[in-house]
Amino acid sequence: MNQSFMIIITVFFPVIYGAVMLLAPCFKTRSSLIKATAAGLAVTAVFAVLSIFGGGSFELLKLGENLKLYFRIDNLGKMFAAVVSIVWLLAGYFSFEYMKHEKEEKRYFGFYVMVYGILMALCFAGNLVTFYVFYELMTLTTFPLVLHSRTREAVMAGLKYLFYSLCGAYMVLFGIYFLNRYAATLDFTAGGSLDMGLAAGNEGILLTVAFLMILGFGVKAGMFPMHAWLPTAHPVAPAPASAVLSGLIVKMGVLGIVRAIYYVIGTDFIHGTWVQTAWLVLSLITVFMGSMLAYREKVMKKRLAYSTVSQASYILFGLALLEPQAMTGSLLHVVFHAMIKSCLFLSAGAIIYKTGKTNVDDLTGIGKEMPVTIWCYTFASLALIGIPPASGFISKWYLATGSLESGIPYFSWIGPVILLISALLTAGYLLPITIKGFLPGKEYDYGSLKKAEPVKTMLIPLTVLAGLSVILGVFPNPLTGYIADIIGTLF
Amino acid sequence: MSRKISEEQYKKNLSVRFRNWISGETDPYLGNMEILPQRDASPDEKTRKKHMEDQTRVVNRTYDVENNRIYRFFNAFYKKAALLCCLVLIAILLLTVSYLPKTTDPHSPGNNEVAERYITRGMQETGAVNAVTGMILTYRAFDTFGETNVLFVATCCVMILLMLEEGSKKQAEDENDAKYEPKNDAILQTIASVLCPIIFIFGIYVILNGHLSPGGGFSGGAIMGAGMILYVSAFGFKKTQRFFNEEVYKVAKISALCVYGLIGAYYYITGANGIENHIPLGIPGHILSSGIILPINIAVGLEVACTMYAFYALFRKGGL
Amino acid sequence: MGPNLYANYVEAIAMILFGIGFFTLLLRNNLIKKIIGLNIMDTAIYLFLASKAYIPGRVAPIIVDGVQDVEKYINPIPSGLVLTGIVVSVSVSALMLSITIRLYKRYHTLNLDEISAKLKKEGL
Amino acid sequence: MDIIRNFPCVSIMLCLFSGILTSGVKEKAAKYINRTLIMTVIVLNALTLYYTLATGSAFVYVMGMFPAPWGNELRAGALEALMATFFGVIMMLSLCGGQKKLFDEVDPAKHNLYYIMTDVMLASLLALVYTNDLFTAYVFVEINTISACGLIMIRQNGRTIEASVRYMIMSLLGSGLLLMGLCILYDLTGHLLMSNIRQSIIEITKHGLYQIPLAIAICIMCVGLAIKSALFPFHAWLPDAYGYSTVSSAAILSSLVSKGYIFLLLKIFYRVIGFNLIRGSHILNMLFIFGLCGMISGSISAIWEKDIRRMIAFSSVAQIGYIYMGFGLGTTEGVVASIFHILAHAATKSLLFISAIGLTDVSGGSRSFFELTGSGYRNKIAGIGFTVGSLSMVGIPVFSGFVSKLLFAEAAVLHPDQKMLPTLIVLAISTILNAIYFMKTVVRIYVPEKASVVRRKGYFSVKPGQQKLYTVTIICFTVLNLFLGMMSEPIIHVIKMGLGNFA
Repeated sequence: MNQSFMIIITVFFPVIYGAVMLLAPCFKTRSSLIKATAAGLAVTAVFAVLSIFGGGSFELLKLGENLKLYFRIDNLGKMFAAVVSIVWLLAGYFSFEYMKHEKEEKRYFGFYVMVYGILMALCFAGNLVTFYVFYELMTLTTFPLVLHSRTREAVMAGLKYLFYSLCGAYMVLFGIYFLNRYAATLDFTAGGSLDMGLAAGNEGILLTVAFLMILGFGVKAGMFPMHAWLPTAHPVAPAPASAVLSGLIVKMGVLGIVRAIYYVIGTDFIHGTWVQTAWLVLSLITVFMGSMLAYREKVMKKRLAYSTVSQASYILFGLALLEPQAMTGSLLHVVFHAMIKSCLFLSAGAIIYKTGKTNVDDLTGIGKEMPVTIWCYTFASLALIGIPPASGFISKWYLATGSLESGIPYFSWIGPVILLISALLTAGYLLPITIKGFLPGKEYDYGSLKKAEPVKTMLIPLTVLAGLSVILGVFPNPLTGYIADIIGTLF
Repeated sequence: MSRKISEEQYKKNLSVRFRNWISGETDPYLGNMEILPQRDASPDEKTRKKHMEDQTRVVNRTYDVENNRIYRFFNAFYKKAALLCCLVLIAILLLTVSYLPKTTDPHSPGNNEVAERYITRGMQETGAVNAVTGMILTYRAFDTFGETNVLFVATCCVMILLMLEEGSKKQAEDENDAKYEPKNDAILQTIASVLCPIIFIFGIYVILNGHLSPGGGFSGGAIMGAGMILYVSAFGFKKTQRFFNEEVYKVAKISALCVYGLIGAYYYITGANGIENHIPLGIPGHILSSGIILPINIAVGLEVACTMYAFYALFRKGGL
Repeated sequence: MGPNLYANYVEAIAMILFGIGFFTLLLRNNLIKKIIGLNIMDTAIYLFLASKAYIPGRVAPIIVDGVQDVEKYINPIPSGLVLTGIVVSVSVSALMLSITIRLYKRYHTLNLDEISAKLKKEGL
Repeated sequence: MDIIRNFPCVSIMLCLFSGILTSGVKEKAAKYINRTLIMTVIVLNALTLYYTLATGSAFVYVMGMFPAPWGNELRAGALEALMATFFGVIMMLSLCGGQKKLFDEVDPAKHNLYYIMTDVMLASLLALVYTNDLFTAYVFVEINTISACGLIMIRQNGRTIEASVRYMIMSLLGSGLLLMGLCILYDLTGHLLMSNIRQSIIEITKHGLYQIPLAIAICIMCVGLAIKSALFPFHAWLPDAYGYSTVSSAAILSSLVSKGYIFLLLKIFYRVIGFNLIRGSHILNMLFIFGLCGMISGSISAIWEKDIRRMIAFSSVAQIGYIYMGFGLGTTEGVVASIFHILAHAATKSLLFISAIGLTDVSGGSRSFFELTGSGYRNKIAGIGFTVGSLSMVGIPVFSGFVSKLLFAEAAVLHPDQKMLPTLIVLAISTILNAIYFMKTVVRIYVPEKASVVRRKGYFSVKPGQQKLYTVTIICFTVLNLFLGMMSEPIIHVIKMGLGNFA
């Protein structure tokens, strides 16, 4: 059927388009390059929308018996695809201006278009093998984005990113080998497809496998102990790249965990086992540690990176509770955090682009120089802290109530406490920039003040993202409803 | 009470390391995955010379076989271990032998229907009185063709190694002959002039009677090769090249091998497809008999003779 | 040890020779000795085969005056294998010798370790 | 249709013939003969593959007038035909890719000798693949050894000659052991053809005779072939031989020669001894352990290696370890995985060698790792080729290496007893190690070099259009890799079918 064929177009058109952009000798002038990129992104977005509304499934080819590349669109995939498309397009639009002060834009944009298709493939993946294949490809294609400015630090950071991801990927692969034997099918079926007849007697192995997969995907989601690539990779990458890195690539790790645990292994299997406990412990540690480190950090993008580490673990915590309320909270937080964090990174990028200041302490009075940017930043940070009615509040509310209802001993109340503390810390490390920025104090001489507001190309994405992050909080009901019927199939 | 510790001590201590690791400060790939920046300025004369000296000193210390203790220890150890291995090998093989079937036993598995057929019906099927020749040239003809090719390939390899260009060939020959070979030695030449014809005739006889009596292409060819070597070492290359130079060698070798190959191919394909082949077997015991064996023997003999002589010539002066 | 060690003493000797040849080929540094070891090894195998074929009272498989009786002749196969093997080992030893000549002309030694040492000194 | 039955024999004879004829002609003619020969061989064997797939069974070809116990035989099944075709393709591509280098490095008077070596090498490989007779196998193993030695030392500097003498010594030990083993086997069974040996081995095992000599004969043959195919403890000769010979030789050696021996070992397991008997003996465990050690040690020495071609050579030690590990699992899945890995590794490793030579050429001919900085820009096509090869070696999806790793892991997971965990763990470790040294190199060749350094060292850059043959070769290899990576299903099917016909 045609709309299922649309999936393949959505996935492979941008990949081929990007490859052509990379290899083709044309695009001498910058404008032609921008036009080409914009066209590619736009067309892909159209395809994406078509296939989201089309639904359906498509089997590409078989690697071995019951190892096939297979795409299927379900509600979860649709949600992720929508989020990815929005943020990706906005960040791309932002980078049209931002990349002016970087070299080799051609390579950047080529890979940028490519990765879009691969993320689509990840959202639409129909079984674990497909997901793994495109997960690896995502690592490889985002690698050039990270080490874009090929200074020594950038290359080292890129290698670090590469090897952390590869280690994670091999843990996942290890798991896939076993699931291929013990699961009835690797296709994503809500509620898990573990063959209990085979699994009987091998619970030990299978629990280890589940834990390995959590760890492996957790590498991308920046879960302790494999989080260290985030704060290294973000400061060196160009701002739009780091925006999508922590906005979306991290979410792909989350998507992987959801797929593996909720759709293949099954929640009942690890409910109340040591795996769940370990998972809860790790995620809570990460939440707390991330906020602490962010609070201590002085370089702005690093600070944001640490905050990503902690926020992503909110999501993981919610997933680890294996409980509908918390799951709702997590999925909400996926959406919100994607918007918010990319907005924050983009504003950081705007600041760097205009003033070249990277350190937090230099930002006194920045609010006077570029008010719109800082207002967007402020709204986003309020949303992230979870001040009602901004969006972060909703998701955290769901998380807290979920964990209280889950009735897991200790964690049911330790969780909310840590979330609260971390929220306070979030306020502590995000707001000072706003405060210092707008109220620089007496000794700030207004004489040297000059307007440094960036051009519209940068402002529009910022405002849109900031607006979304607030509005989604004010009118959350459609989203919650949508998520509710995703959850309904799972529990 | 706490005392102040110095910076690097502080850097070393465990908690700091842990904190760095947590915050991803330390880079596990730093140091072993370096992308070293290229050295731009070339080092000046003195330092380079110094480097060279160090290089040579290190190399000498490492590789002088006498005084390098590690090297000698390793050598001794290696030798003993390997000796042990070989003794174990011998022991195992003896154990094997002790369990093998008795040698002189007529009913050992070796003497089965295969050998029986070779002996009882070999003469009718191959036309060869000599069952061994019959076997290796008709029943197992493919092996033997391969074996001839082994000789051929070996000659080519020796050519790769020792073949010299024309100019250097000349002087190499001169100095070699001057050093190692007697020039116009009267005794040698007399003996050779008597012996060579006999050797040649004997070789030809062995080749032609391959299917009737012990011998065959390989042994006869070897004999003829020996005769040619004797001739060369008596009369030198100039005289030899009058009747056997590189062109003759090439033609002889290629034609011999091609004849063999063609006969072989014809034989295999006809045999496999059940086409009866038109090479008459003749009456066993006559000189012109036994189908393909006689021509193959001649070809092989020619090839082997050429190869033997080629080995000698290549070793001695790097060319024919 | 099995029952037939005494009966198979020729094979036993062949095996010992094989071991010796193996040892020499593996361990001697001197290339010429290595080649000698190679030949000892091959010869041991020929001895093994030949002794396998031998049965007292039987003669070489060359049909004399038309008697084609299994009881009269020995098994021709091992002899054929020995023929083939001899040719192979001849060519291989010729090849080894030529390599040895090349190495000697270049490094003026037959000791393989010294050759490697000199090579490393050349840093080639 | 039945004329196709002649093709294996015809292709072998053609190779030997053209080898003989080549010794009489000049270099150009030699090249043309060689190319046409290989093309013909590919076509013939592809037809044979088609025929065997159509009939769905293997056929026996009597070499001469006398059937099984008396005369020589060839035997062609789906697997043999696949292997033969693949060997032909790889040899063709390797020769094309290394041709320019050959002209630079080899004295033109000896080119026709080089082509003789390749022709005869192809003949011996085909014979090893197709033969149904152990002694024929021995003879062609010797041909293979000698011609491989010739391929190594065709480029004449001290290193290659020393390497070739070491290679000769090791492989002579190996073939001595092989010959001794098959003599013992002959003494026990009285046959030289594989199928007959199989029959009488079944007999004697039924009566429980000669168990010790049988086991020892098997061990000796395995050790011999393992030595010849550079299994872990015997790989000392390999880095020099692969690292310093001219590039086509290196590609051919690493991807074909050792594979031929491994395939012969496979045939001995299946067609001579019987795989059940082998599984009973402990030889497989030995191979398994050595394979694992090889996987680790090869990768580690590759990481510390600073010379890129020696690095690739060490990595093929690791890959051969993979193959033996798959045999050692002792299950059909393991063997299938190993055979697929033979194909995948052949395709990948020759690609790596050939693209590496392109990279070193634009780096002032220096093979040291640090000089390669930015060479991926100076010679784009070689850079792409090397990247593809490395990704496939690391086992990134859609490249051939991924499929074979997947198959290995599947085999390990399906394995009944305790070999599962070590296999998976070592597989993971060596994959990570591969990733380290290959990714390191890839990043290195794409880190830009200072213009001043480029000018001082006199590096030049090469357009893909300049070396058409080279470019085409790399593209073909890349396509081959992607094909093996994505369309692996039919190939695996053919392999399984061929194994089924083996017994």
